Amino acid sequence: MQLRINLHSTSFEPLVALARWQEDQQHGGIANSAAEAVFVGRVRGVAADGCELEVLELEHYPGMTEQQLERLALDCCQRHGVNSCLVQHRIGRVLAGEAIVLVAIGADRRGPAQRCCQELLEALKHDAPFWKREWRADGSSEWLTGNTPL
Amino acid sequence: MQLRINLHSTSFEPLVALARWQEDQQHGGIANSAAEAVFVGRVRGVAADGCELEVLELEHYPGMTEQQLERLALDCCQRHGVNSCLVQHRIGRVLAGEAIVLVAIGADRRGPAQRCCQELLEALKHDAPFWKREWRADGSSEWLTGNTPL
Amino acid sequence: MAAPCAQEIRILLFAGLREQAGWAEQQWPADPNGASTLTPRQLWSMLQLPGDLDRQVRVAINRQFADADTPLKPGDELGFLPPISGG
Amino acid sequence: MAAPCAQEIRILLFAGLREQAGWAEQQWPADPNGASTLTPRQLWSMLQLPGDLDRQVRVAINRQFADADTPLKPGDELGFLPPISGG
Repeated sequence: MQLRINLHSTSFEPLVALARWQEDQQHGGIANSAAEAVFVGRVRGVAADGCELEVLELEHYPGMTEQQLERLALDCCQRHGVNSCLVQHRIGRVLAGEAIVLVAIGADRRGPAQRCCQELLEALKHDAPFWKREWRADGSSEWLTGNTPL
Repeated sequence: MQLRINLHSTSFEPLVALARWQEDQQHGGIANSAAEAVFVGRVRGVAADGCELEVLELEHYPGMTEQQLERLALDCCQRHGVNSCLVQHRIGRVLAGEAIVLVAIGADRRGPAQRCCQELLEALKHDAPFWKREWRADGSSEWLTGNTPL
Repeated sequence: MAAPCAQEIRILLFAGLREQAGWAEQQWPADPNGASTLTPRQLWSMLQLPGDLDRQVRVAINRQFADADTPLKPGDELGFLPPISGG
Repeated sequence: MAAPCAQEIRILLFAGLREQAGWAEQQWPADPNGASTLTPRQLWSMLQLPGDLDRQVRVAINRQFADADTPLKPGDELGFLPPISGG
């Protein structure tokens, strides 16, 4: 199973990360999977209370966040029997419109690819130590205490 | 709702198609969606009977296939209330490893994006007129009469 | 003035069905007065097409899926579609 | 020979919890003989941390989620994690 997990403290471009992942696998002699499911999450321009959002601050637990992402990814990928898993996650100050998270799963069939991608996204939203703080245009801020609904 | 559907008679690179779609939307003043779900399907190197596959031939019904893809996409996107939908599908002779289908859905939330992407993929697999014929290395061929299991 | 083939029904076959039947397209004369209606099911029988229409084939009239018992009109395009396998 | 701080328990707070408590990290002396065991729940009380441990906070020991009643060992890293919102 091919696994790559990265935390980015500056903005990353999901399509560039995907292209690099694909290239690196091909250089390693690994063919593209027959089915690939991808999810990209970006920062909304609107805060939870409806105000304009300037910046989303993403705090993490250095050391644990990386380990926990790897545990969650390995567990999910093993359960679904997939071939490859790429997770890219932002930390730090993220501007509206920028990508926060990318999950890409390669598998032999579309079912496992799609299910694994969905489940891993939920797992990392609920079980990886990240905390979001919304900074509004007026300089005020608030820590979020939960995820957006599905 | 932003909708783009294309049939390609020669190979297309899913990441390039996605990048172009994203660029064209941005030029049109349309921001990236907060949630994007993508699926890429590629030709397996193995035929349904386990033999090595050389080429997958994809026949379609010119005129109806395009119309039907548009109907399926509009229906699915409307049901899930998503923002954008890109469908790219190969026709003609597709080599093992090449992309057959790309579906990319942009929405405000991950649930609608993921569900719409999955449902539209199933819809076009079952209700868009495409027919696959597997050409094996020994020159023999066979029309498939169904889809691979989920 | 009607188009040249508006008095006919254009019949299309695809994929394995086309190869089994040995032809891809035919024009079938339609009754211009609509006095006698013709259905896809009747044409399927008259053309002696292979296989089970109800279990294996889907009917499209003017590029939309339709019931095999829908009355056809002059100028209609009728497609007989074997099992689909896209995506 | 133990590492310099192996006789202590390192306690970490995050995000809103860190700001409410007014500190991010503390070292707590541990019993080197392990004669008296200390749990995250006991430390939560002794440090007078704000909020409801069971309902609002998850405990991590050495960067793995753990039960609040797990006995701590000298050198352990203990994290109190407020509600997570990643992805």
